[in-house]
Parts: sequence; structure tokens; C-alpha cells
Amino acid sequence: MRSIIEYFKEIIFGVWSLLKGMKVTGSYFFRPSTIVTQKYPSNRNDLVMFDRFKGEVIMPHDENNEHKCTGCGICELNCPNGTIEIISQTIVTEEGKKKKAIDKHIYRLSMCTFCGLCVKACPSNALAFGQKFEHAVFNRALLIKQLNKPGSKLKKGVE
Amino acid sequence: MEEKEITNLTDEHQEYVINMGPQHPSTHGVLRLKVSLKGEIVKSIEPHIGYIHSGIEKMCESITYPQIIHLTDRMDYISAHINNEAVCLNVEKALEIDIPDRIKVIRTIMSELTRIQSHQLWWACFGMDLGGLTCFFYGLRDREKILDIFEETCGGRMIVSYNCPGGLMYDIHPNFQKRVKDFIKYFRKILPEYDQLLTGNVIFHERSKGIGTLTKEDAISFGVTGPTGRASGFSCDVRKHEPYSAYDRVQFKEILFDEGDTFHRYLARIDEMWESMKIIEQLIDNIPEGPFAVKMKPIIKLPEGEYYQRVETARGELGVFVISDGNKNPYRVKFRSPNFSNLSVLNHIAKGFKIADLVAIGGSLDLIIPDIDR
Amino acid sequence: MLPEIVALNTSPTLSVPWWKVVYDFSALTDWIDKSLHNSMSPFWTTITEMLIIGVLILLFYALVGLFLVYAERKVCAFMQNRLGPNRVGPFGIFQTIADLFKLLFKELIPIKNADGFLFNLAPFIVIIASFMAIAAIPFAKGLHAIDLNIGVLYVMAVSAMGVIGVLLAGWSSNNKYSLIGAMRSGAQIVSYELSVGLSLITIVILAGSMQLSVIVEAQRDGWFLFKGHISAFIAFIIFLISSTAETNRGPFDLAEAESELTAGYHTEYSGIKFAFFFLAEYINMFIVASIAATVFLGGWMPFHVGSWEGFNHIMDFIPPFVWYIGKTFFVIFLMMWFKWTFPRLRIDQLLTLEWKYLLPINLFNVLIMAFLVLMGWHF
Amino acid sequence: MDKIQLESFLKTIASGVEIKEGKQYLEVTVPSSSLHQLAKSLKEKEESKFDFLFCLTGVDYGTELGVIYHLRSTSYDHTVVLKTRTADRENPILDSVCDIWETAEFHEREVFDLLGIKFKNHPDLRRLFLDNSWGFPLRKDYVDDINIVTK
Repeated sequence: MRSIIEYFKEIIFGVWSLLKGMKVTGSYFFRPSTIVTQKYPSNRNDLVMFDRFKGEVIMPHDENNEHKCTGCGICELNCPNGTIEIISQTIVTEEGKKKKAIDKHIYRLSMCTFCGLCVKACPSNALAFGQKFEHAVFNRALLIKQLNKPGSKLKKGVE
Repeated sequence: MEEKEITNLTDEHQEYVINMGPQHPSTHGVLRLKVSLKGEIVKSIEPHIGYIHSGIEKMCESITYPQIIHLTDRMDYISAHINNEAVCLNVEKALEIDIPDRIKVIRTIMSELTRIQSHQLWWACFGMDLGGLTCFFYGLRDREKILDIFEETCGGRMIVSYNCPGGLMYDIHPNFQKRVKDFIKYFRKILPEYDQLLTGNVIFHERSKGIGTLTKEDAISFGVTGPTGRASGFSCDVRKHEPYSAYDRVQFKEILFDEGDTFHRYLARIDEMWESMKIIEQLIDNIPEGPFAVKMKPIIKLPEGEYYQRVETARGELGVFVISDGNKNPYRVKFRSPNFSNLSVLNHIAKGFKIADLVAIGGSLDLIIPDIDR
Repeated sequence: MLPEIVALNTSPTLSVPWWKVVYDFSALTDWIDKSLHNSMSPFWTTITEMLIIGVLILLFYALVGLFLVYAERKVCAFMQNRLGPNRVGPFGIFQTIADLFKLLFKELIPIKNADGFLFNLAPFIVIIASFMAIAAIPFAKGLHAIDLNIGVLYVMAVSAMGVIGVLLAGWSSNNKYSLIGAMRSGAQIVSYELSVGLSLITIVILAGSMQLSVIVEAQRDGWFLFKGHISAFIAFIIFLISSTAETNRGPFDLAEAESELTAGYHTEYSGIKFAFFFLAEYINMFIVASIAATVFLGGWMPFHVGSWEGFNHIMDFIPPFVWYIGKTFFVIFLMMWFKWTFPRLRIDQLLTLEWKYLLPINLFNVLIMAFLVLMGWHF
Repeated sequence: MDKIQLESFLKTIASGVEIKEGKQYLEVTVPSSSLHQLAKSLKEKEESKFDFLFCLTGVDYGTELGVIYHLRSTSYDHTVVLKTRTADRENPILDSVCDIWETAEFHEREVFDLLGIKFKNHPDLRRLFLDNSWGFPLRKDYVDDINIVTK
């Protein structure tokens, strides 16, 4: 007799537990307002990334096309996997002194792991993280970027 | 054509060998299990690993200590923050640096958030392994909220790279506390839904109770740690035994069960989420003021010697063993990864069960393949 | 010569106003039948009628398949708190059509060492089995391809044939996962066929006939689900569970079991052959749902409540076809709800459920129903 | 037991070992011949009960190859580090501890794979990550001109 009671108890508890599960899914079915899906490519225009989001490494330039990179090479040293390469040149300053300056700041996006060591180590805050994240291109060579814009020069007062 | 001799067939010849993986929906990565079956019963399992071996230990020998951190992110990528913390703690211990309280508290909060999101992902995948596809979406939906917190403060979602020797990369975002509190409030409401959907479900009980039982002795002998080991009664929570960061000042319970089957491995993780939320609640309003990083020398050199740091990741005990010869590069780094030991027990506990149980057991071990291969 | 011309000139007309056809399709079918008889010999009339029905069912089949795939995606998406298809067309309604074209154009990958003939035959067996079952279903009053006097038995027998296709598919693919999936499916369907049969027998006892049109007609004053109260309700629940198992769906999808067997018996199929399996799964679901609707929920009969004349009149105003579709989709929704909520059972638990729970309860239930009918304790 | 007690205990059960107090744990250097016997008694002796091998590391010391065992007792929560070395770089053979701690099976396979140290009495000594054509990458003299780039 006891086993028969157990048998039916089992069935009733089993069905009850299943109904509880169905309540959860069913309640979401009738509450479409809780849907969290973002329609990504169509919400692109008003998509705001967090300001610290590490999309790529950029070198901010001001309106006079001036950057803060002195070409010291600390970022290159800090980079764990050779993403950054600095090609420097020697220029003559206005006072007539010879000085090392940046020629090309090469950044290989395809190798970057976004560890943030270059940005953190930069003594003159020349580097920053950009929020752009759509990096897909058809040619791998396009992922090798030059961070200092052509014709740009060092901002005054940055050593 | 002559017929082949079919006499003298041993049991071995009659085994039905299938390859689960490297591409298989339930191995969660490139794990390959060579499974010998007899009917549906699993006779033996032979894990083949190394498909994603990346030589992290070798790479570590040629880079500096701060640079190691971004590699540890990629080991157990679901609990990246805790891996980072292990390396940082090891370096700080070797250099005997005092870490301000603020850093410790923030690290603890982040670690616990990492643990919750890891368990959420595990819950999602475990539900999917058992055929309840809806679990996957609920788990990932809630995990997204933590990833947003990470993204706002650390700039990365999974691969956070937020720690550095001597502190943190940046201070926490001004919204951090509010967002974490919102999340805890939200998740306290949602977690009972997980229970209704899966924990109480009679089919789930049938699928998981008494399946893949691991005894305490075996758990210790196989070095199975984390929730998997604790479900077998092996008290191995590093947070309790060797408190690091701010774990010595918070109240929490080490979840221990004696049964050691799939169901209790599941319960251990669900309960750990509740405990993690408790830890976060104790700390989130009491983040002390102070600097977010200690000033370190530009080139970090560890004194000669051997340093071992244990931390509790979401999957078990992670050990970082550094042998330094006094240079800026370590002489040898060894990561004692929890998944590596947890995998080794699979053959032992899944033998004799059905192939569907193998999937359940594999899911309950919560394996992350890059952590096994390193 | 002359009388025929006369007959042609007095072409038959619809016996009812055209808008009333939706309430009784027999007027329309009679009219078509008479018109065809007027123009050709009885033999060719039959052939033409069969052709028309064949084309209509094919069309219906494709439409229902497309719609069900879309519905399933949307339902599961909403249950999982996401949007589901929303790219192709408004609310993604053309998504399945896009998928259909994708599957049509995909390469049919030949499998090395597979049994070519059986490998190609299997999807057809599966799809023909579901195709044959659809013929016996009464869609609305007078909209019934063939009204067999053993309709219930026929539908059960024919829909169970699909398992042969599944077994063949698994065996001929030369894939270990497929074979395990096929064997599971075999064991599953053989056992669950019993429960489906017995739960239908329960209602057959109540209705006193196996003819589907008679069963529907008997529910004019109340659905069998309410007429047979407890016993019918138990039979309905068991029918839902076992028919879900029979269609390899929901918590019983062991034959596919994607987390264990990748895709089970159709692992090696691609392109349109895969689409056949896929379509057959949804049509089978539609068939079992329509049987459930016909046998338990009154088929195309409107919902009537005892002596509420006004209410019954309003219900009568809704066309039978709508009633039928509505009930069928309600059952389909229940089955989708099961699928997207529960974890999968293990093969031994699946058989335990059948042999230790469903079958004894079912046998007992048949007895109860026989007793109820004997004593006249039903409504 | 604390470090001092452990040290005196170790002196009683083993001879020929070199005990050094490391930065964190007690470090015991054992000759490879007596390693297995010492490990067994450390596990089985009621006073020590080192039942949890939580890390097994293979190290290339330049001229010698070595293995480091981190042991902990789950009942007493004390830790000891065993170290052993072999000078033979061509065919290094050490005793396996698989029969004492089962977790060693995978760890020793890893060490064999990456450093080429063979373990006697290991039940299934095969390479774990890499295939047989690879060298032993964690050795300091390992060269790979294609994949290792030095600036």
C-alpha cells in the first residue's frame, strides 16, 4: 500500500515540478517587454560604447594636427607581443638642436591583445583606447596601422 | 572475396569506439574524448587534449611579469580576473609590497563577480548539455549584466586585464557601485527562477542524482578542487584556508556536500552564487578610499627564489608557481590549472554510465579547454 | 450526343450562397464533383479529383511546414527572452522561405561507404509516412480527403511508419552517432506507439466508432475532453506526452540529442534531404496535434456550452476551419512549450516512463472509461 | 605541524635529504633514488598524511632536469615541497608517483611531454599535448626558428 502511495506521490510531485518550470518559460512568453536582444546592425547609429572600452589603440590628435608622442619607445618595450613598432627620425628643432622624433608609430591591430600596457606606460599620455570595434577588413595588410597622422607633429611643451 | 575470420573476438574488438570532439556540441571547446561503448554504456574514456595548446608557460619565460598577466587572461578565459589576480599576488608577495585595502576590496569584488558570471555560464551550458536549451539563454542574459559592469570599469568584457602588479590598471568607474548593487538586486530575484526551471525539475533530478559519484578520497587523490571537489566533501576552498585579498574580512560559507554526484556538483555551484552575492554585498558599500595602485619600479625584478600562490578560481585551485633567477623574466612559470586535474578524473567517474550521463558528468565538471592545454 | 450537350449547358451551381461554403465545404466539393462529372468519364473524374487533392495537400503541407518552423522559432525565442527571426521581411516572416531556398541550393554531400540506395530512400519514407497520414484528417466540415471507417487506426499505423525511415537513415549513414540515434528512435517509437494507441482507444470506447467524422460529429454537444471528464483528461495528458515522444520532439528528442549525438540519425544529411527530415518532424507534430484536436477537443466543432443559446450561436458563427486550426495550434503550442522548458530524458528513463508509468495508468484508464460508458456516467 | 616540527619529522623518516626553509614552504631536496620511498611514507605516515599533490612541476635547470612536487595534507593543512633532480639529459628517468597520488598520472605525462623526463612505472606514458615529432619545448636548449621570434 505504501509503495502505491509513493508511486502516486512521485507522479504528482513530478508533474508539479514540471509545471513550475513551464511557469517560468510561459511567463516570459507573455512578457515580450523583458526581451533584451539588441538589433545590432540597425542600432549602429545610436550605439554608445563605454568610454573605457578597449576597441583599438589610437593616438589622439588635436585640431592643429598635433599629437603628444615623443617617440621614446616605452610602449614598444612594454608591448608583450610586438604589436607596436616605432620608427623614429632625427629632426632639427627650431633652436637648431638635433632631436629624436617620431616618424611612424606602427600599430598591428591583428596582433594586439588589448592588455593596455602601452596606454598605461606612456609617459606623455599620447596613446588612448578608441571605441571603434568593427575591424573586419578583407585585406590583412589593412590591419597594420600608422597611428600618427601624416603631417602631424609633436605638441609644444611635451617632452 | 574471402570472408574474414570472425572467431576469437575479445571484448576489446566488440567495443564501439566513438570520438566525442574535437568538434562536438557538448565538449565546450576542442576537447576530444575517445569513448569506448558497449551499447550505450561507457566502458572507458580517454581524453585527448592539446588541440589548443598555446605554450603559455614557455612564452612566460621570455616576457616580463606585467606582461604575463595578459596571457593568463587567455588560460581560463571565463575567470580571467582571478587568474590575473594570482599572478599579481605572487609578484607582490615576492617583492613584499603592502597592498592598500582599497585594491584588495576591489579585487575581491571583481573576483566574486567573475565567479558569478562563470557559474552563470556554466549553468547555461549545463542546462544545454542536458537538453534544456532555454537555460542557455537565461544564463547568458544574466551574465551579460556582469559583463557590462566589467566593460565599463575594465574596458574588456571577458578578457579584462584589470590587475597589474601593485594594484589595478585604472580606478573603478563612478557607476561601478550602483551597477553592482542593481545587479545583486536583480539577480537575487532571478536565481530562484533558475531553481524552478532546472533544480526542482523531476527530469533533471533523474538525470543527475547518483550519476558520476566521486568519493572524497578519490577527489583528493585526483586533486579535484573547486565546487567539483567540495561537492564530494573535500574542503579545498583557498579563500577559507589561505585567505588572500579581502577574503579574511568577509563572512561566507564554504559549500560542502558529501554525496559527490552530478546533482551536488550542480548544487554546490548554485549555492556558491548565493555566497558570492553575500560577499559582494558585504564589501560593495565599504570600499575604502585610497590609491588604486602602488607605485612600482618600471622594471619589476623578483628576488631569486621560488614563489607559489594559490587562488580559488571558479573551477578550483589555481596555482601560480614562479621560479625566479633575479631577472626581469621568470626562469620558469608553472600554472597549476584546476581543469587539468578535474579532467583526469573523468574516466574514473563516468565509467559504467550511459553516454548521456557522460555528457552530464562532463558538464558538471565545468571544463574550460584552454585552461587544460595552456 | 444530344443529352450531353444539354447537360453541359445546365452546369451545376452551388447549392448554398458562396460565403456559406466556409461553414460546410461539402457543398463546394459536391459542386466540383458534379462539374467534373459533366465534362468527363467517371474514371477521369476520379483521377482529376485525386490530382486536385494531391496538389492541394502538397501545397498545404509546404505551407504548414514553413509556418510551423517560423512559429517554433518565434515561440522558442519569446520563451527564451529574445526576439527570434527579425531580419527577412517584417518580423522575419520570410525567414523560413529564405532557409528553404538555402537548403534547396545546398550541396548534397555523398557519404563514403554509405549505403547509397537506402541513404537516399530514407528521407522519402519519412516524408511519405507523414504525407499519408494527413489524408485522413478532417480539416473542416466536408473538407476531408478520405473518411475511412477505421480512421484512427489508419492514422496511427501510417504515422508510425516514419520510424522505418529514421532507422534506415541511421543505419545507412555509416556513422556511429547516427546508428545510436536510430536505435534509440526505434526503441522509443515501438514503446510509445502503445500509449498513443491506448489513449486513443479510450476515446474510441466513448465515441463508439473509429471513423474520424463520426468522432467529430459525436462531439457536437460537448468535447470528449469534457464529456469523458477524468478518464478523458488522463487520456489527453498521456496522448500529449506519448505523441511528443513519437514525433521525436521536446524532452524526448533522444534520436537527435544534439548535445550527445551531434544530430543523431540525420547527422550526415545535407541540403534538401535534411530539409525532408526537418519538414517531416514538423508535419508529424501537426498531425499528432490535429488528431489530439479531433479526438479530444472536438475537431472543427465549435465550443458549445449546454443551454446558452446565444453563446452557442456566436460560437457557431466562427467557421469550423478556424476552430480546427485554432485547436491544433493550441496543442502545437503546448508541445513547443514542453520542448523549450524541459531537459532531455535518458534512454532508460524514457522507457521507464513508458512501461512503468504511462502504460499501467493507461490500461487502467481504459478500464475506467469502459466502466463509465457502461454505467452511462459520462456527459 | 608547523615548519620546524615538519623539519624534525622529516629528518626522522628520511636520510640523505637536504632540507631548506624556503620563502614559503619547507623545501626538501631528495636524491632521485629515494624519492618514491619518501613520497610513499609522507603519504602514509599518520603524522604527516600528505594526501594532496597539488602541483607537479618539471624544471630545466640548465645542466640538470628536475621535478618539484608540492604536497599538502588536507587533514593538517601543512605543506611541503619535494625536489628531485637528474643529471642525465639524454635519457632522464625518475620514479613515478602515480601509485601514490592519482593526479600525478596526467601531471607526469605533461612533464614528459614538455621536458622529456621519463617516469618509471607510469601506467600510460604518452605525450599529452604535442605529437611525437616535437622536441621538448620547455627545455632551455629548445630551438624553433619558425615560431619563436626574438627581437
